[in-house]
Amino acid sequence: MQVEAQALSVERGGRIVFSDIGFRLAAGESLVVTGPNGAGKSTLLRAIAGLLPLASGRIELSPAADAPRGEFCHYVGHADALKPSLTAFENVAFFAALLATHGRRPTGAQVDAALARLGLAAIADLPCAYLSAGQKRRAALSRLIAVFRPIWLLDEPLTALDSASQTILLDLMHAHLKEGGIVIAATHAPLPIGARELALKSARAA
Amino acid sequence: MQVEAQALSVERGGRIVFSDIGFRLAAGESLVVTGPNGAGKSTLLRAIAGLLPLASGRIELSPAADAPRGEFCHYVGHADALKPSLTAFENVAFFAALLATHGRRPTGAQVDAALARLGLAAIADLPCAYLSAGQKRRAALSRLIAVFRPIWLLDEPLTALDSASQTILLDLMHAHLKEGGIVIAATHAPLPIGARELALKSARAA
Amino acid sequence: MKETLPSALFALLTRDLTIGRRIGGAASLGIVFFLCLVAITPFAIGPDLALLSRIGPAILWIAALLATLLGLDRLFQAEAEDGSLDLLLSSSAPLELIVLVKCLAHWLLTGLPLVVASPLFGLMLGLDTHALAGVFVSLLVGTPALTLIGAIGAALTVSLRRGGLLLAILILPLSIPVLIFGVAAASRAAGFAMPFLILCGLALMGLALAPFAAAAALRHSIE
Amino acid sequence: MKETLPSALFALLTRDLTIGRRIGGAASLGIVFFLCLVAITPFAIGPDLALLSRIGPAILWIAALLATLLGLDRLFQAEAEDGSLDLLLSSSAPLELIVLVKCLAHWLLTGLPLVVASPLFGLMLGLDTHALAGVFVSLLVGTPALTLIGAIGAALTVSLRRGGLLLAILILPLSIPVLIFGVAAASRAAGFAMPFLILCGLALMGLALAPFAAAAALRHSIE
Amino acid sequence: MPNYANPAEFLRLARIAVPVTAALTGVLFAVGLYLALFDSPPDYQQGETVRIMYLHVPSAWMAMFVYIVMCSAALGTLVWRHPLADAAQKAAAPLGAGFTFLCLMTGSLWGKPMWGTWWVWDARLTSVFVLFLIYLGIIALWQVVEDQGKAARLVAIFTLVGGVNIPIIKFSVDWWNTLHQSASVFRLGGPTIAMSMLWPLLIMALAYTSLFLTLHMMAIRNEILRRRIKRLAMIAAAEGEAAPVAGIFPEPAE
Ligand code: HEM
Ligand SMILES: Nc1ncnc2c1ncn2[C@@H]1O[C@H](COP(=O)(O)OP(=O)(O)OP(=O)(O)O)[C@@H](O)[C@H]1O
Ligand SMILES: Nc1ncnc2c1ncn2[C@@H]1O[C@H](COP(=O)(O)OP(=O)(O)OP(=O)(O)O)[C@@H](O)[C@H]1O
Ligand SMILES: [Mg+2]
Ligand SMILES: [Mg+2]
Repeated sequence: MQVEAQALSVERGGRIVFSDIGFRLAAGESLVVTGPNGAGKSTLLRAIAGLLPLASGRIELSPAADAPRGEFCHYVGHADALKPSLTAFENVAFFAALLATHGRRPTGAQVDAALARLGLAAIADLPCAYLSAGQKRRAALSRLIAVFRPIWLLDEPLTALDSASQTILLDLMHAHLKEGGIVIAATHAPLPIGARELALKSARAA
Repeated sequence: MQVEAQALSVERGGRIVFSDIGFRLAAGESLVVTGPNGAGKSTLLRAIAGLLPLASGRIELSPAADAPRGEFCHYVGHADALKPSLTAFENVAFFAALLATHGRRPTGAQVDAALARLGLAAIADLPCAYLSAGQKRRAALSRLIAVFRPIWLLDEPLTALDSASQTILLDLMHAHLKEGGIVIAATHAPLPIGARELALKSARAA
Repeated sequence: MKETLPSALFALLTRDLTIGRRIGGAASLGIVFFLCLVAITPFAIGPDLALLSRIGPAILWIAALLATLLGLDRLFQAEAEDGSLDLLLSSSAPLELIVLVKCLAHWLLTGLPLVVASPLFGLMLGLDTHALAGVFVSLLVGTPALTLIGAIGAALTVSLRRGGLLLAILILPLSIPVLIFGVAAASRAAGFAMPFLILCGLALMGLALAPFAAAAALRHSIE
Repeated sequence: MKETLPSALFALLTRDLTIGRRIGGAASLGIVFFLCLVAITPFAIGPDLALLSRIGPAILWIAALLATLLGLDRLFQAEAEDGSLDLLLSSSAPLELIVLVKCLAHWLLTGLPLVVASPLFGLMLGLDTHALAGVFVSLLVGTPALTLIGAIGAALTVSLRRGGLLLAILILPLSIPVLIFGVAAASRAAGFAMPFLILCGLALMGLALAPFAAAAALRHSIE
Repeated sequence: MPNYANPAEFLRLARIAVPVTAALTGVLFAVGLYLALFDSPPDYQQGETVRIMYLHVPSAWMAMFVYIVMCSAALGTLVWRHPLADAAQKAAAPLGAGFTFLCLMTGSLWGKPMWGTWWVWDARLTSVFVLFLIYLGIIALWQVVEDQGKAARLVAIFTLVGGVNIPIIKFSVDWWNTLHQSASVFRLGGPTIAMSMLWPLLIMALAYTSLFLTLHMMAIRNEILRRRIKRLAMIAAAEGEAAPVAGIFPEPAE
């Protein structure tokens, strides 16, 4: 799997957020997107995931795939996408079934394993309304390993995590890269995954 | 202003989250609450703000005040309390008027100054739906200086802020402490405000 | 300490009105909704003008009741979800007054336009001048009562994720009396003065009780 | 790639039904809400049983329409607010089918219980056996159509913070034909077969068009 | 309302009281039903159908009485924060709904021969129906709010607000001239009903009351025990000994 972006620009609310952004990532490579608040980091990730239209430019995956781009990406944004009345297990199991591709439907045991990997085994059966901010975040992140997708798009992934969970997440990213996956992360905190850096300038200055 | 908490315990969802927590903060002192996800940091801050009932223990302000405790505290939680259809200025001006005490109603110029202090001058008239995560966070934080309240309760205040804004916020905290204010902050990242630390243990170990 | 009270409440009123106006002009939306309901009923009942004008006041009242309910479940829930409720509770303004101001804003945005437009819709249903006046006056007094009663339900269901239906169930039984006397006054079946006075009484009772009940419910459901 | 499609859709259906059940048993709440509306109407109109039984089918239909509408504005809005919509859009299941499944879940939770309970409420309004059967069958065919039409409005308003009233305004005009033929079939004013066939046609049309319209609206409102 | 001192005290009291009131209920029902069905005269206007009265009128009284009990329990919850008031409120709601349903059923059964219809929308009938809806709303609210302490306080507020309906039921026949009979027992100036009918009626009313007391105490006892089990399971979970018990708030982890 390889991602190539050429001359991307995105418009939001009638204003060009960034323009002429390009990068190419081969299997096992990662990219860290940095920049001040409002520079367009989240915008870029959403555009890559296919959740925002491009004003110009193109994003290509190779080997070329006929399915929409969203099917190759895991997008973990600012919102956790957890239903407060469902338990952590139910939430993750649902997304695992929804996001599964190529007939690889994750089993309950795989979902349990994903939750356990993020240290949520003991509270898997608690409604998400009862979870703390970091616990919710971890439940959202456990989607990453419950279903395999080659490209991870992570928006400020370390937010709300305690140091133990930060280590776990970094380990997961390393493992994903080693297996030939791709990680693109937006972050303010340093993210030691040996990634290339794409520094967005603030839109005002641009 | 001085805060004293004795033998606090709080119950949530039928379970004791923490018990027997106590501290005393004099004017100009600060406290950093740390601990793993789910240890009860946010719970403690909400309880101090008077937004959660105490299962036992007491919190006292001195000089003793007859007004409810909430009127002395600025609580900035995980949620930003911004209405997406209002501009940043309108949002902050509203809270300034709502939270004002002792007849010190902030003027529009004061609100503008607060926004400018957090680097939002240029986008003060943008609806909050159009702001990035960090810009929203900064708008929420500008309440702290738009209205004076002696006790600041900050839940993971550095989240989503870029490094320039983090510096600004730390400066603000230092200034507040120097003027005799009190800061209680829950955090995972180190917070260099020379504070005492209250480390909550995870509920399981307790 | 109290000098800031009026300005705090005024700020709240302005904010709620602004939000209401920005989000697709709730006022005009309310009227159009009302219109749709009024238009649907003759279709459902059949084009019998005598029957229509007989049950016209009732239709207008039911439409007003439902239009009031439709947006009400988010009155406090939206505040709770984005964290604003925490700040409303930390204000030095008494929660009862905050509830009252929020009700006022909601009524100005949805109730008042309905009241103003009701004579027009009455005409469409073939009401005579007397009945038109009756509907107008009874709605003017009755819709604030409906909003206030609804606020109790909105406060009770604030911490539930989807309170819409539960709200309706809690509220409809309580609003039946308002509806009965409102329609009675509007249609003058039993004279105007008597049911109208009772309607006023109910509205005053709502004004006196609802802010306290709703504020108590909000205080207890915060977590 | 497609082997996972049934399981993805089934997971969505189960999830929505579970949430509906957890949040206060939407099914039973729907019935109680229906009950409230049916009870309110005679009150507003007056205790005239002959009049009541004449307009009974219309009342039941209006109640069904409003009960369907009341929860519908959050159908996609709740998904958009918490970020779930992004993930629904990244699924390999076509968005049209996702919309259809969500509508099915909504109908099973609110529409179906109303249909099942309608004979009972018909009895309370003094309908005879023929009318009861007519109401039952016409609601069985008509309520899914109402849900599907409502879903278009829900999708259109998904990016607005409070779509409730706007949704109603977009939806009511579209649902007027359903209402007219539903009531006509139920009350047999113009015979049963003809209006019922048209109602079926409308329902099929809704089934064929609504998922595409709603999916297109959702794709455009995401940002 | 029985004297509920504290949970432990109540359980002890209930252990003695429940068998007594249960036996009393049986005796009262036996006597009351015999008097009502066989010993009392048929009405000169209504004939034998008047016997429905002995089921209908006490259930109507109980429907209102239970609501009043719930209002006092609600005050107990809100004002005195009495530990038992929550349980008393929760236990009474389904019973009240049951009595109200019985009143509605017997009323419509009686209505068919008397008024020629099962149901009319007159003020009394409707206000009882509204009472039924309020009971349902209370039960729904109990089910929807997960935190039981919070549920108790919210239900208490709603119960007190809904209390305005009780005077409306009681006086609706006086305020509006309706089809329904106006008060003939509990009225200013003494009962206007024949003594031969009054006695069986009063005994039946006592039987209903005693039935309510029995069921209410049993339901409160169940509620207390249920909470105890939950608390024990939670303590066990917090000590890390037991696996989370299904349906009970399990142990959150770090
Ligand atoms: C579903 C229909 C009915 C409902 C909901 C209903 C409700 C009530 C209620 C709430 C009371 C208690 C009133 C009080 O204590 O002041 C009552 C009493 C009574 N009802 Fe009904 N009722 C119904 C039908 C009937 C019918 C059909 C009859 C017979 C004609 C009837 C005869 C009576 C009588 C004789 C009393 C006793 C009044 C007194 O002595 O105080 N009811 N009913
Ligand atoms: N609304 C709630 N109802 C019941 N229990 C809750 C609720 N919110 C949090 N809890 C529980 O209370 C405990 C403490 O939560 P809290 O949010 O205070 O943790 P925290 O220390 O702030 O964690 P984080 O670092 O993840 O923000 C957790 O175990 C959580 O499961
Ligand atoms: N929904 C929206 N509609 C219109 N404009 C938007 C929207 N969301 C964000 N913007 C604008 O787009 C620009 C980039 O926003 P984005 O969220 O991508 O920033 P970011 O780099 O992620 O910042 P942060 O570090 O604060 O998360 C900002 O200037 C913002 O004002
Ligand atoms: Mg961002
Ligand atoms: Mg927290």
